[in-house]
Amino acid sequence: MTAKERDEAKKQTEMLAALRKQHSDQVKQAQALLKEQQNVRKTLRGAMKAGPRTVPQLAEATGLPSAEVLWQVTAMKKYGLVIEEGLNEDYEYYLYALSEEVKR
Amino acid sequence: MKTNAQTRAPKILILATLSGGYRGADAAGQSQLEYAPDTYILPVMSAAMFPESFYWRAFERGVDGIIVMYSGTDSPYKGAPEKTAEIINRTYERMKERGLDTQRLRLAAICTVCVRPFLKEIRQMNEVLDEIGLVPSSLPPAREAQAEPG
Amino acid sequence: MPDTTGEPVPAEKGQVQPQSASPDEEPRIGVYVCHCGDNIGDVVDCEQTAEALGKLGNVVVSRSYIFMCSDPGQKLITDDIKEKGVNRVVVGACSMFLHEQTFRQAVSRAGLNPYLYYHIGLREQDSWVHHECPEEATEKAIRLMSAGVAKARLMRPLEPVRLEAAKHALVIGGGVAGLRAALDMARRGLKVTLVEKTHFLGGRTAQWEHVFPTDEDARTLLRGLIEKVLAEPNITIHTGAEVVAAKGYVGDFQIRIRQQPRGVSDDFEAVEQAIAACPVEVPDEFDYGLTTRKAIYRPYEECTPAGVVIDWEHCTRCEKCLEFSNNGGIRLDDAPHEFEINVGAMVVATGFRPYEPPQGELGYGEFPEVITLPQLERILASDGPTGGRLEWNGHPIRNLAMIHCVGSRQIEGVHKPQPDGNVNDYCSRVCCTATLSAANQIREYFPDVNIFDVYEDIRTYGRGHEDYYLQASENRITFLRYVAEETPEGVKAQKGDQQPRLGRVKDHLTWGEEIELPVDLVVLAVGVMPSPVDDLVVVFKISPGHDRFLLEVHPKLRPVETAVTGIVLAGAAQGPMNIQESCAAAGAAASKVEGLLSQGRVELEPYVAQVDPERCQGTGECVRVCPQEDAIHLETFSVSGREVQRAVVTPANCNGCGVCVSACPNRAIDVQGWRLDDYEAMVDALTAEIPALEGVV
Amino acid sequence: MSDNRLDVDTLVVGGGIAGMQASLDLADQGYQVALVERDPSIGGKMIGLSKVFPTLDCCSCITTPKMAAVAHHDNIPLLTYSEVESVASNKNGFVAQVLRKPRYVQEEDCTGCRSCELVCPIDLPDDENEFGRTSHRVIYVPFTTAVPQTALIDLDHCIYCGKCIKACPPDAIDFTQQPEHLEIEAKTIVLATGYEVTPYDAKKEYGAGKLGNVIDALMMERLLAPTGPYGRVLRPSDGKQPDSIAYVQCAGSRDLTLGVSYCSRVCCMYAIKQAMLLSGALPMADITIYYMDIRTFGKGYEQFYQNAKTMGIEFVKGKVARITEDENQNPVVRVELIDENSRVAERTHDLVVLSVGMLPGWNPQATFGVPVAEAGFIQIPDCNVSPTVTTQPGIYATGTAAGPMDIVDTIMTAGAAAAEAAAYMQNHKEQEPAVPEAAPAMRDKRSTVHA
Repeated sequence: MTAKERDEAKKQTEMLAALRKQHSDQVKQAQALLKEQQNVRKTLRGAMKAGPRTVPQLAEATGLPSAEVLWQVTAMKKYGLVIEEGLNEDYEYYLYALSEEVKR
Repeated sequence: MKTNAQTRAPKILILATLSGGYRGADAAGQSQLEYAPDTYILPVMSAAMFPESFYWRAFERGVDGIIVMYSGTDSPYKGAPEKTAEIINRTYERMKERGLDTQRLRLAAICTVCVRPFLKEIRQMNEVLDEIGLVPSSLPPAREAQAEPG
Repeated sequence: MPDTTGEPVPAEKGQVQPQSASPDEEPRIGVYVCHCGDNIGDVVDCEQTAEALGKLGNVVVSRSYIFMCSDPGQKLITDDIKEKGVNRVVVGACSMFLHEQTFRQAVSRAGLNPYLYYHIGLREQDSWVHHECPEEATEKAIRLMSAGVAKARLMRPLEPVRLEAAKHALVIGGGVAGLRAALDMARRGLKVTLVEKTHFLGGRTAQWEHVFPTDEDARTLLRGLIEKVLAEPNITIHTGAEVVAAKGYVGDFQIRIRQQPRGVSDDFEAVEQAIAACPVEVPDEFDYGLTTRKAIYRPYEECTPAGVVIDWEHCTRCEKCLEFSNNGGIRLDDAPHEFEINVGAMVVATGFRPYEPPQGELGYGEFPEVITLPQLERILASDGPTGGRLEWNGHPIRNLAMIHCVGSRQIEGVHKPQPDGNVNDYCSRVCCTATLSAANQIREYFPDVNIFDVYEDIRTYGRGHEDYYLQASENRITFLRYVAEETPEGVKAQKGDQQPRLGRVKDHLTWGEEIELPVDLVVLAVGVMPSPVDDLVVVFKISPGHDRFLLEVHPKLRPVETAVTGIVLAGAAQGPMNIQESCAAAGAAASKVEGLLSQGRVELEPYVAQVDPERCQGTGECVRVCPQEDAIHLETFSVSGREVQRAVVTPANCNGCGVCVSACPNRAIDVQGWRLDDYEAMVDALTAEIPALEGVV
Repeated sequence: MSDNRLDVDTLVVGGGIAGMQASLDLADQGYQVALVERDPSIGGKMIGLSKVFPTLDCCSCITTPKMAAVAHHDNIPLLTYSEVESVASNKNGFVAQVLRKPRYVQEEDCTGCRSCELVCPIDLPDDENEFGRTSHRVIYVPFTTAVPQTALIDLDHCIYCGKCIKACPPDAIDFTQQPEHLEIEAKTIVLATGYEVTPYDAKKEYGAGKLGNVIDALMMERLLAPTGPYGRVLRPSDGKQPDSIAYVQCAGSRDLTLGVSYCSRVCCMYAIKQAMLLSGALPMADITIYYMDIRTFGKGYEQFYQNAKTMGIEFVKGKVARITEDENQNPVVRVELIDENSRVAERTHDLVVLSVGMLPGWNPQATFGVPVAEAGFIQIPDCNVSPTVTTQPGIYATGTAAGPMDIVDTIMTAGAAAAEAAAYMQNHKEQEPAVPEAAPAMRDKRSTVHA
């Protein structure tokens, strides 16, 4: 890192800190949301460790409402963290599994 | 069919219409979905311009599989999709006559957001190539193929 | 037959000058690999790719750069064109749909023909889909771009097909749609010629009394529109005129028009005496046959043009009218005359005719008490056969039934087909609201009349239309609903009855009760059928659809254009439409014509078929397979004293579908910009043992 | 644009199919058109649809070329994520004040690569494009086919972690971006402000939006689209693949309890289309449409309806009085069956789709001085002959701003509005004769009638 780059990086960090301070209430809320999301995701990842699961199975394992589970799984799938693995044996629900990326 | 050609990597040529398959391929890209890199996509206005000889020639040059991703009923060109299908069917006949597996050539209607069908076509062609091997280095003589009307 | 010894294809107006087989200049190719930040660069080794491509023949510059689309990136290209003599450019970057235009514009700025540019989508089709195998992705990038280089070697400068366009449009049909389209185009500054087959303007609207959803008087509405049209100096109107022949293409159509004489001069004064003297009586089509008229007539008071006219089909040349004709006010020996005009584009607004039920359908033609909705409108009209009184055959009407969907939504096997074997399986769109509007009007003026409305679905879909339905319900109009499989059973007279009965309606609103209605008038809400335009279909090579209405290119995206560039549709010629929809369609049609003609020239994409005259043997295969009308034909040329046939493309009519390319046994035809040679060269590059790959992958 | 002023011929407000088509129709005639769109991308409601009736063309396939044509047209300056705040008249026409909302990403530099989106740590419900059924990040490109392909930041949910700044290859992120004001001078204005659908929670009898498996038809469009949230049709309460799907027609139209007396024109056709697509996607599923009148009045529409009947889609004439749910969140539809002597029945389905109606998207009265008529759609005084002409000279209305209509009718009115605007500008040119060069000498200032 050149001196100039270091300088830039420092300026950037300061700018971000200033913005966080300026919008502190809203940043607090967003951080709380992030934290909650991380917790939910951790729980879901845990529930999927043993293998592919349906939404109702995940809801039962995590205690989360099934609609919430579907939303989280859909979001995780969109960003490549979860993959869909076909239908369950009743042909009613799709199975979701952690992607290779997450397993690594 | 497995010959010394096996040492090279397989090559799949994809002719994809600008109003259909080519955009479908872009959509797969935007979703960052992985597929086999042995696929070479060329944009075409309409696949009806390619005569049988084009396909035969491509196989001779060492293309192992060809997927024509046309626009089917979504085609902006009246009469072109039917013509494409007609040519492909005739090419199948010629392939059979010469002992080249017809699974090497596929015609598929792919729309601008047909990501899944797009990936499926590629996966299937790779499976076919895994099974039947690469195109042999010397094909039966292509006497008519050079100047035959399409 | 042009004698062209050696130079067989004449460069006529609207034809592409054939380019020489190989461009004189040596290709000097510039290759540019974009990192797209990390998007391509993280997976594809862009430097190696650029380096490998630099080794290919004809490549004079090969670079990679973090953002080719940025200003500094584009400047690299334009500088190389100016300073290094680069004359072909290949860029590997994001999707062609994002930045192909950007780079074409850049090379254009540097003075290079924009078609000497080729774009390869390395991001969407390589790096983003092969994260897991960067080496293969790099090889793929090199191969794809070497294919681009192979194509670049063969690229030729292209020019858009430029056609001179006459700033003059033809409108066929003088109903509301035609009038509206003419008015719009004239106001935009185009010269407009309007031809109307009958001798009067206004079309079907003139025959109506009361129009929804505004409850305006149709005649007033029409007068307003015609006044505006007449006030436009750009518009020339020919009544009694029709198109008999047409040739040419967008920008330059030659149209032959035949005009029937009126037989009566404008200043002829003894009109009423002449009409009275005429012994011929024929059904008056203006009153839908409810009354008769003479062979010298005018359809209605205040019509435009105002003069009377002779109905040549029925005139017996008895010359009784000539008695009143001073100084040749009436000329029975007038002949039709023909003339030609040159227009850039045209609007087909030929309108509709009401469905005519066959004898016996629901009693029509058997009982005089069974009439159609357009006939009812004439009865309700103040200038109609009863002067606006609701009476028929001298009897006031007390009980009236209106039946929807007659001649619409027909089912094969149930309804009698049209002469062409088809049934009208479409909805006629306008009849529901028109029927309810008439019903409410009757309720208002003749409150004692009982009205039964017999329907399958009420389709008062438009803005303000549902109000007619609501009002009808409030007006105590009795609704009876039938289902398609159980259409009301005809009208019959019972013994001793003075009046017919509408027999057996299984009403699904009252628990499937079967009802017989004693009524003294049955009104059939007949559907809409296109005006007969078989002649125009042949002359213009446009097509009707399965429903016999004229067919648009694409019902969603290009709803007013036909398959022939420069011919557009307006109004009910295309499908059932009410006045409002016809006027909107006319505006859309006018807009399309204005887009084509207002610049005085038409520019079309250069991607059209092109014949290599050296290779063409005149087999005519291309002509046989071409799906477009008049896009390619054979012409006789004299080559070194010998007469030969050669294919000639009319670029204005070619859409570049390439069907001819695969059909030609001599490889003598190609689509410019997308030639078969290009693709073969690209396949060769994709499969070649390219030296460029050595030491790279 | 650098001096925050733009001089054009026409200002088009709204970048849906109506606004895009009107812009193209005018730009193709050589007019300069500023297209102002409130959302971050053009495409409007249409780009979110799955397929279009009656051709069943893939909607993206026919919308994206229009979007690209608009974006690349030399005569169309495109201003997305911008709103017209006020308009004044002057002697040349109109002066509009336009607010360009900050994206916090430089539009000129962003390449749409989504590197920022992939590193952003927070997921938010994608309410704008997917009805909240899936997520986007705090920084995101609106959708795959968005035009322009530019990211934006939802600053209300940002924690300023700076990950996007580090990830952005072209350095396009700018947290300091401020709203900009742009003045647009135009001779004419075309209003293409579109529609909204009946609010999800409007009908108390239909669960007021609280039932997990009662969705509206626009949401179903997304479920049916290949780019949709699940990539397939699943019901939102638990991801079950539905076996029984019902449509409730006129859920927001022809309903005086909601103050909506009119028919929304498109619902019959979209319901039939969706039913057909569903029977393709879920061949085993039962599909029912509860209706009062089927209104398939457009070209080819009736035939489409008849095809649907032969495909086995069940059409039930009946009025749906109420929707509740059972203990498994299966919707229960209480319906008065008109064809069965008005017997009242209760039927349970896996998923119910409300065929919601169209409401005006925006009231232009305050900003443009263009009055609205009944139901809030723009008033068109001479609607039969001049269906796009508002009460304000030089201002035209197209598409669903002037009443419910489908895509075909929208494209028609877009062309008509363009023709009106063009004629107006031609006739308000200073000192320019309306007679074209080629016109023969006129005997008087009237059209010539050869009778």
